[in-house]
Amino acid sequence: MPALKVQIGSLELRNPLMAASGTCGYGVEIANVVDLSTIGAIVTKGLYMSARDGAEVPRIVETPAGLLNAIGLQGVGIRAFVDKVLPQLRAHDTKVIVNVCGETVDEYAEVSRIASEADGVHGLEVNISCPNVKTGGIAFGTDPVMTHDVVSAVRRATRLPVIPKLSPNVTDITVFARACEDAGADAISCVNTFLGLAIDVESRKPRLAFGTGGLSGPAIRPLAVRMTWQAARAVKIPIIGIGGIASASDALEFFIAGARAVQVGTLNFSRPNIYSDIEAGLIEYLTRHKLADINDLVGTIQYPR
Amino acid sequence: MPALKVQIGSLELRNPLMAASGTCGYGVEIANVVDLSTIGAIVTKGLYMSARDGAEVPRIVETPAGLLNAIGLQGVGIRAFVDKVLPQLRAHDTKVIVNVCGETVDEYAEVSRIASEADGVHGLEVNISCPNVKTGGIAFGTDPVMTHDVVSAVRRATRLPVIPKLSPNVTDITVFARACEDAGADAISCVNTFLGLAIDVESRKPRLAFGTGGLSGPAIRPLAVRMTWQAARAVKIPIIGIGGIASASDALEFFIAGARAVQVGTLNFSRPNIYSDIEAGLIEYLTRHKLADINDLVGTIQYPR
Amino acid sequence: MPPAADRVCRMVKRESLGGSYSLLTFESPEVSKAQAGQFAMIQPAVHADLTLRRPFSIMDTDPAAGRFSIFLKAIGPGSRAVADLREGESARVLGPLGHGFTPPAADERAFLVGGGYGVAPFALFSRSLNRDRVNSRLFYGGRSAAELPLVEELEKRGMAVTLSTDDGTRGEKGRVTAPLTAALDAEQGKARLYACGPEPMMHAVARIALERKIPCEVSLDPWMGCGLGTCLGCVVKIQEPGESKPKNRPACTEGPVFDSTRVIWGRH
Amino acid sequence: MPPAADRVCRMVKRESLGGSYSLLTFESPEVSKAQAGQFAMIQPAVHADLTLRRPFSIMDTDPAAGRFSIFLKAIGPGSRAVADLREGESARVLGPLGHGFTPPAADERAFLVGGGYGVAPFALFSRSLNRDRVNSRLFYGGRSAAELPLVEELEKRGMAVTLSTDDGTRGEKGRVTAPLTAALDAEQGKARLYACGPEPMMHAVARIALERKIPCEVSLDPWMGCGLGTCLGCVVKIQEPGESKPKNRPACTEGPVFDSTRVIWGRH
Ligand SMILES: Cc1cc2nc3c(=O)[nH]c(=O)nc-3n(C[C@H](O)[C@H](O)[C@H](O)COP(=O)(O)OP(=O)(O)OC[C@H]3O[C@@H](n4cnc5c(N)ncnc54)[C@H](O)[C@@H]3O)c2cc1C
Ligand SMILES: Cc1cc2nc3c(=O)[nH]c(=O)nc-3n(C[C@H](O)[C@H](O)[C@H](O)COP(=O)(O)OP(=O)(O)OC[C@H]3O[C@@H](n4cnc5c(N)ncnc54)[C@H](O)[C@@H]3O)c2cc1C
Ligand SMILES: Cc1cc2nc3c(=O)[nH]c(=O)nc-3n(C[C@H](O)[C@H](O)[C@H](O)COP(=O)(O)O)c2cc1C
Ligand SMILES: Cc1cc2nc3c(=O)[nH]c(=O)nc-3n(C[C@H](O)[C@H](O)[C@H](O)COP(=O)(O)O)c2cc1C
Ligand code: FES
Ligand code: FES
Repeated sequence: MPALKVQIGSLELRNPLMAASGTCGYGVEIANVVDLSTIGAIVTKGLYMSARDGAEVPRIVETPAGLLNAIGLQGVGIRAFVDKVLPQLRAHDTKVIVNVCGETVDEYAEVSRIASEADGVHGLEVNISCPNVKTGGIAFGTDPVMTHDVVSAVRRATRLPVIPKLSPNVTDITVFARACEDAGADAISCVNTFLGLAIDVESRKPRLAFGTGGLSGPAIRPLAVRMTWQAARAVKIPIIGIGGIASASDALEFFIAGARAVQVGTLNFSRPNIYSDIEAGLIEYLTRHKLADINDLVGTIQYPR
Repeated sequence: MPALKVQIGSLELRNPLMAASGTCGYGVEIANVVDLSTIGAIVTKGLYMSARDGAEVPRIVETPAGLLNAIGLQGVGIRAFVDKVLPQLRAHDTKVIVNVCGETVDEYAEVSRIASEADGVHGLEVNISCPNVKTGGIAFGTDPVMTHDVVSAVRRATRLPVIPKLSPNVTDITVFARACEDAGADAISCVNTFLGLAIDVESRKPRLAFGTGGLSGPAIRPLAVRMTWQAARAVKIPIIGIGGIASASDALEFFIAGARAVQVGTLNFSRPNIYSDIEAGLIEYLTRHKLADINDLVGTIQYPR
Repeated sequence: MPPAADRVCRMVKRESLGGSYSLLTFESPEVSKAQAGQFAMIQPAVHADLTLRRPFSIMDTDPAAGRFSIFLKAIGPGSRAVADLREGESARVLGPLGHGFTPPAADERAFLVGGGYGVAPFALFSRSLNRDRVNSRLFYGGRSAAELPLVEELEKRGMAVTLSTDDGTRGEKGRVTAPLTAALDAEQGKARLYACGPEPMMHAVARIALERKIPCEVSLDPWMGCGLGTCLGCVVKIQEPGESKPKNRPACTEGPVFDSTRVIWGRH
Repeated sequence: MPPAADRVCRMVKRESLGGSYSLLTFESPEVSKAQAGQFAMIQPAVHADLTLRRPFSIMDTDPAAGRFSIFLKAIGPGSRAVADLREGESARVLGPLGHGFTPPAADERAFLVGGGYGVAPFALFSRSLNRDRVNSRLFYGGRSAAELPLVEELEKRGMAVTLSTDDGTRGEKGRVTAPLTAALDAEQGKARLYACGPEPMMHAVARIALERKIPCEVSLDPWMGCGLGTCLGCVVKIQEPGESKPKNRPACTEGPVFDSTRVIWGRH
């Protein structure tokens, strides 16, 4: 039986499969239909200091092989999460990573500090790449200096693994991957959604109330695999591959490109139980290719020179 | 009957529909199955000074709602095009735009000069955004200074409309749109393909012989519409919207976002006769919305503030 | 509420009700325990080239046989894909989901108001009402006779149905609210209202309930992406008594059925 | 070559040949004029969720009825989508495309070598050969009897067929090249070779032709995206007499049939 354990900084995951932020709520929402122990770690919906009501509807629209969303980071806020949600989550056998948001560098640090003091939080994913908020978010993730500032601040505020989540809306992802590594990140999540716009031609209004949104789903997979491959060659810390994963074969592309773990996002909405299918597919593949450990597959792409 | 004529610099097009570079050969290839007069203009496959044999196969692979390609700009070279191909094209009732390539700024200028002297070339699309060549291409299109240099050089070399074709693989497309406008461009093609990577998990090799490739097709449409919208607000010169157009409704999204004309690329492969369908759809829409002229629709998006 | 499950289920029976309407029956022990007003997220198991499933109300159930059925109006790709399922083919079914209707008190009379596919949950609701010997009547309205495809199915179930159409091609001519107010005027005892259908209709019924101080529940149908409370695409504006201002709440988990006085209308 | 056309055509007849093989007949006046070795690019007209069409050889034509048929092996999404067409449903058909086989001279004998779906074009080819009274024989090889699904169809057309299978479950045991070389040894007059099938088979036949200085044509099947010469996805390495080195040439327009001596093998 091939080994699926992977190490993300000081955090060990039973398997390299995570539920992506904003696509599994706080974990508890899906616990009655999904066995959370089939998921290596769940990443919470983005959390600020205070609760947010998010954007107006429509917030999600389908596009070819994809999903465009502008939720606007509706959430309960870090304190309510720690007090009300975390106790329920502790009952489940999975790791919990908090997706940290902020409108200022200080807010990122403060959210991180509170999350770190709580019992049952195992890592921090730093969301510097949300395209659907008016302040912060993607602004931090598309400027290497700001990226470095935010990640350094979070680094100082916690002992937990720090995992900045990169925006794909940049010319050269390796610049941002290095900025994160320099700032003391333990791993990198690659990637968040692509900034997109869909228009209702009858009303001539954007199909999303917010206007633009973030594109996710199978449509973006080739772009996310490319960025994972570039980032993995640029830094030594582990890369978590994200983007359009809908099958074990999709996940394998990311591992071969250099990802140490992967996250499933959009597919949680239509296939909440996809994790057991992917795990079975990984085991079948590793066995057939005589690989004893998923870690032996990471970054083994044979790229033509 | 609503008017579909549009003006791209000094170039007037019968309708705002063009066949995108690299997806209609030199026009003559499709002339026996498509009535070229249904297409406002055809843009040639990218042309260098000399003929090129292109990349090894596989050169194209399907991805969800998209196509990943690395042709490597196989082509006959500008002189053979002018001498052998152009005479055949002149027989057809459409406008011809040459997609200008170069490994150096001088080569761009020289190809432009030769194309401009030929009889039957109506415009130059400057390809500073091809992701599938080792030198030039995207390197020029992801650096605003180089972009300005190349476009200025082409500007000096021709009196024909100069239409730089932007790469979407950048953080802020408006920076490049302005660089083109400053350099004297008459219009902007928005956009070329997105850099992607697809991996064959059994061999662990990229599915394309070249390695990475350019992603096109419906999958990228929301990203291309967003960039068209951004570019149109940043400059005064006309924008030609490109990316995933597969229907009249798709084309309408680009016009409403701010495009003066559109190009169909990937869909030429599966739907070579899509132009008459799109034109019929545009006329139906304009009539129903009581618009006398397609130009009255351009940029009429009602974006929430 | 019965626990939800995510299963691949066989579609065993398909009846066309004319136009774009059809009745589909699926095998699912879990969903067959659904309560009136609950729904399921469904997509074909193969060639599901759409990113999201689509939500459909549970129209009726057969717990003994472990089956449930939906009343479907094909309006776009997602509903058409489900409608095009052939008997014996499978679909991914997630359900039962959401909060259903609150049963009326013993001394209350139930007035059900349905239109379009919104009439679906009342078939199942009428079963429990009959079981509890609650006196009920359904007011079923549509644009024309062709828009009342479920009448026979409902009457089969022994429901008392009052029909109305905007063009008078069947039942009373005019809006469904006319026969409803008339019946409410005639009503001596306590009444309770339940509405499911186009938003303008539900809003009108909510206003009537407010004027007459009658308790009223409405079943909203915002765009839904997951049915689990995770995508937050289905939020509706709800004013809770204690709270300072209305908040965005996921209709899939806190609804789709809401107390009409809590709903902020015209925002979805 | 007859002019190509891009049309929506009805699929009128579907015969399963067992396993993943089937015969499909389409209505298309244009393609019904195809010459042996030509092909068409096909995808279903609705729910074509694949970006590209797929190429299929014209197996046979009925110019009078304006119909043509293809012999299809379903191996992936694109071929399966075409194979799943129901009678009466429509497909987008672009064709006839490419350059077919060069007819042999009056004094030549035609040796056809086919395997897998590559045997398809020889059904149509044999018609013209019979018409021109050319003496011909088809060598049809496969891994096992199950891999020779077209035998009956071919014999129906009065073709002289020599069968062989790697496992000996039908015809001669071993590679198709064994009976071929035997026949060539026995042959007194002039011969001409035509091969279509798996590349190793075609390469082997090309070698035999080279040794014996027999003219030989092969029908290559690279990945094809458009069939028009525009995507340049289908290029094969061809060495033209005049030219200094082999060049990438689109197989869809300059082929799929090539003089075997011009083909640079093992590059596709
Ligand atoms: C709780 C609930 C119960 C429902 N019950 C039924 C039912 O019993 N029978 C029935 O026929 N329909 C029902 N619907 C509506 C049904 O889900 C939509 O008609 C269907 O999702 C439309 O998707 P489409 O792809 O066919 O159409 P699209 O082309 O996607 O959309 C057509 C229209 O429907 C709207 N729509 C699309 N997707 C959704 C969605 N996921 N949720 C809500 N609206 C959407 C779009 O905004 C658009 O206006 C219900 C919806 C909800 C929320
Ligand atoms: C000139 C020509 C004539 C052909 N004639 C026939 C025929 O008569 N009957 C028949 O059954 N098949 C024929 N084929 C092969 C047929 O086109 C492929 O089997 C089909 O395209 C596979 O697509 P898929 O989506 O089903 O499989 P995929 O899953 O896409 O691919 C399965 C395998 O087929 C290869 N392939 C995929 N697409 C193509 C393509 N467009 N062209 C070539 N190879 C491809 C892939 O590289 C892969 O190895 C012909 C191919 C060519 C080029
Ligand atoms: C509806 C929705 C909400 C999301 N919310 C968040 C979020 O709160 N924080 C975050 O970092 N990423 C968020 N994402 C991005 C996903 O975590 C993921 O990076 C992206 O969807 C790409 O993965 P996918 O293609 O598998 O969906 C969201 C995505 C979707 C579709
Ligand atoms: C096979 C292929 C070849 C292409 N070759 C060129 C080229 O030579 N020059 C160029 O500027 N763009 C080229 N492109 C990009 C297209 O012109 C177009 O910008 C892109 O495909 C996006 O449009 P689409 O989504 O409609 O295909 C090519 C695209 C494809 C798919
Ligand atoms: S449908 Fe996703 S949260 Fe309600
Ligand atoms: S298949 Fe497109 S060039 Fe040959």
